[in-house]
Amino acid sequence: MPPEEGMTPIVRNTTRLVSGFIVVFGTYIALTGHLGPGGGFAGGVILAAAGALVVLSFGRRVSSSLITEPTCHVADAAGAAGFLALAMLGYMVGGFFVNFLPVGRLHRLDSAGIIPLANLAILVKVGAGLVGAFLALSAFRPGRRSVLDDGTADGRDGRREI
Amino acid sequence: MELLIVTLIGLMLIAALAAVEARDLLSSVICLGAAGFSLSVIDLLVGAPDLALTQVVVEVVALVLLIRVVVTRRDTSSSAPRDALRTGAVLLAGGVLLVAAAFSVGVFAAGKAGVIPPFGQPLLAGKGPVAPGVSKDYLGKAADETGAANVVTAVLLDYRAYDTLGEATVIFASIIGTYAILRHVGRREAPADAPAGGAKGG
Amino acid sequence: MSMAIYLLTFGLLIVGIYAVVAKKNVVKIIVGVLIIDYAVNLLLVLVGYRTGGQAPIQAADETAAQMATVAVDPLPQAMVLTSIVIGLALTALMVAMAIRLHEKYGTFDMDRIRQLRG
Amino acid sequence: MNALVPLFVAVPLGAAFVIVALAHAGGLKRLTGPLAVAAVVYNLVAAVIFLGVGDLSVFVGGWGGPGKTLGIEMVCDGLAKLLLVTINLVALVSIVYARGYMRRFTRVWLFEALFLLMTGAMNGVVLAGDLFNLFVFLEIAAIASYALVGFGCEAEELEAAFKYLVLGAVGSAFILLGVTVLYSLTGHLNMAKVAQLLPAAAGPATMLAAASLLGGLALKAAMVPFHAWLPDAHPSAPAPISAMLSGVLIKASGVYALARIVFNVLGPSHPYATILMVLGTLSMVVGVLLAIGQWDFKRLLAYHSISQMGYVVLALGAGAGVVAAGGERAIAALCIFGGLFHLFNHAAFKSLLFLSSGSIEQQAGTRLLKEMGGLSRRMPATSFCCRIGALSIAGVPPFNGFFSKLVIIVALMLSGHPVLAVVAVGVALMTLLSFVKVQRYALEGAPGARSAEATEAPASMVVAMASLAVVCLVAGLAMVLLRDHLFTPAGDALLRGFEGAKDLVTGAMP
Repeated sequence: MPPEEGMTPIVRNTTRLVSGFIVVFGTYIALTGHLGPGGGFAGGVILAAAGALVVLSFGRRVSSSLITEPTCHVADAAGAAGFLALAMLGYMVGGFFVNFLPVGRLHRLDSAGIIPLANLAILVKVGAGLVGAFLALSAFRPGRRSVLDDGTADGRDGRREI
Repeated sequence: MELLIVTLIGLMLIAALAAVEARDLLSSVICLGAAGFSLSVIDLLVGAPDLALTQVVVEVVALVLLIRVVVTRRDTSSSAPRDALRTGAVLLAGGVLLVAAAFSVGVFAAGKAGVIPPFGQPLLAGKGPVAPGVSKDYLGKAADETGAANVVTAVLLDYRAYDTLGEATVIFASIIGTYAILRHVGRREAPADAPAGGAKGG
Repeated sequence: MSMAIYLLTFGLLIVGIYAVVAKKNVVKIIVGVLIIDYAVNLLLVLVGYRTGGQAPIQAADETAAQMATVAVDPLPQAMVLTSIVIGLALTALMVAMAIRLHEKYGTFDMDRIRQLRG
Repeated sequence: MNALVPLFVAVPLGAAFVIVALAHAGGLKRLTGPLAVAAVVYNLVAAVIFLGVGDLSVFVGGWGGPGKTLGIEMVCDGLAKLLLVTINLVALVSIVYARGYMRRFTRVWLFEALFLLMTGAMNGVVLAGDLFNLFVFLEIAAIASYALVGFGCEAEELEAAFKYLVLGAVGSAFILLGVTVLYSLTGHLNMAKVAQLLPAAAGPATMLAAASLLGGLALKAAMVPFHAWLPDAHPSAPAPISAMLSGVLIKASGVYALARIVFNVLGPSHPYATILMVLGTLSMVVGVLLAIGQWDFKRLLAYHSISQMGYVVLALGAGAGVVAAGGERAIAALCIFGGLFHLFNHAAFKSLLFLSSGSIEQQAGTRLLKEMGGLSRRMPATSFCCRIGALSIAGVPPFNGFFSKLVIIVALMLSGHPVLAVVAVGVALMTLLSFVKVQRYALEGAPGARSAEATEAPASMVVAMASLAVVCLVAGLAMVLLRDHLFTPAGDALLRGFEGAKDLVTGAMP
């Protein structure tokens, strides 16, 4: 089934219902990484799974109005740069990656200083990055004929012209 | 408990063998998925819920990617190994590795120094010839020093956050690399006659 | 029994190496690389386990000292998390290359994919 | 100064992130190239300034200090500084060269981002004082290089990249296996701590760890018999990347890491010294024998990389052997000086040769020596630089390759390996022979089928090649000066072995 078209209405409606929950779940997993199992990476992959679900079930034509590759690139880079910026902000109080926020009280969402912020940055980075990679992979269409087809596959004379 | 883990690793081994030897690529990928999900169950059993969660979601995404590769593409290769020589060489090397591993885990000299501590008794438990390592400090101090209840997260994003920067960069590099690999046209046939410095392709 | 756990893990590693070296299908080679990844990750998480150990997450009614006597080693877990990410990164790149190779050569067979000189 | 050490990694990585964002920001797209150059210039300047500073040790995040090694340590000692200068010098030259060379490629910003990720990761590798951190940065550099090898997206390049990726991934897995075993034995990841605790845990598991680490790193360094990927991968990459891969990547993630692990973590004992010497000799001989029959210029250069890295590893192994036997420190120091000097020189002349091969490939449209010919008239500047590189690698005085090979051969004699010294001389002669062929077919003679209409390469490429040619000449003439200020501190860092490993952790030992 070509991904441009998307899938049946049943799949689409289910996706409509669950994709929001998946996004919320991914964000929750990331933001509570310092309290229990989870973290930015797992959350980001869950977000990416939601993205993949939308792309697969609605097809590229519809999903491209929601999310495009350039958006993913920029969000990906912004997440990574945000994480690095958190590390650089440590210079304010002593050095690279020094936790510059108060550690707070255990088991509270606002505890653990930069850890929740770092998880958030990684969530954005991994989620956007993987959705972007998935879009690129699913958008890929063979462009030219394969080497085997035009008979130049074997022998050294088939070297490409440079 | 140990029996359960042995069974699960055995299952992984069987799934891995099936994945390697399957005739059909789709079955191969699905068997790989079975191995990956078994791994996440093992993670859960040995007290690593973070890993179990991450392994499951990564497995799902990796399977989606791999299935998309194999499901629409015609495959014409036979399932026979490349040649007997390679197979023989790898089996020999594998045998050597297994013997080395047997020595290393102390099959021939149980309880002596210089072998990997027995399963369930890491240095952390304080029974080996060497003092418990750095993890004792992580467990004892993480709550006070970092404020994170989850010590794995404390290690990952505070004590060893620099590694995590590396980890984020790895995934960044691979995604950028994926874009680069998937460009239809790598280089133009004729040299572009754009002025120096301004020739950035779209 | 405890040695069998480690040896089976090494067995898994060998299965992966076998797939990478002796198989000629691009997808099988990818599968092999991922199996090697699993094996090393598994070994790493196993060496951190302590009998009867619990997850290194401090419960609300527990002090750090109490947890330190029962929890499993958190450091290998942090390492495995990084390693899983690296595995996913490799998978994405390998999948992209496999797609391109199939486009260029029309097959997943490494033997038929033309050998470079040398 | 301590605070500035992490910037060697942070600046290039940050620049790479910004480049990807800028590429989608309309008119700002033009800034990606200058930004990449600026980041590398910063690194090179900082690396040179750091040469004047003593050894530094930083615990990232402040999680270290007397008695505790909770965090990741970055160690900036003599060896790290030598590698930093080498990496960033070659990186600067390559990125300047790429300004001209990459014009024909599409989406150059992807190239620039990956290039910076690779450079920053190599800086991270040489600064790592922590085993797992070393592994992570090895992986970043490797993943960026896998993508860069396939950057041209042609069939052959993709196949070479895939092969490189698979073998590289297996090598990495073995490195991680070795790290795992060392961790299970010592409970630490800090290199100095592991080195300190390892003698008490000596046994079969240590051997397994050592074998996995040495095997994995030898694969990254393309030592024979782990070299299968290199002759495909290095020529397939765009020329500036070939220069980076052969010039510095196999050194930073292969030879450097091997030396660091053997000397500073495992300790230079006889088995490891022997393994290094066997790998080195095999690579030296097999590499040059395979190179002699090559007619593809870039592939010929790639085989010579294997051979020349063999010299480096052989010299380092001989040094380790002298230390293990309790021999004279001066002889060990000479062996290591020879190895490190050759490492630096190889970075200069092999990058130069790859860059000139790239400019010939671009201008004349061929990589086959037989189709070239008469290029010294058509492309005088490129040919001149290419000739200097060839004279350096062939070991002709007064260029740098002559001096480093001489030091290695003398050191081999003094350390009691006259046979290996003779082999090294023989390999040097075969190298010379092989490059006489290059001169004869590519630069001299009648214009070949492809070279008749070639014109000189763009200015940025010529400037890049000329600056490396100057380095080749100056490094040879200023050997004594460089030895005192660059190589002796680097050799000392290795020779301290684990006796002095506690110096690495400033005051952290009980």
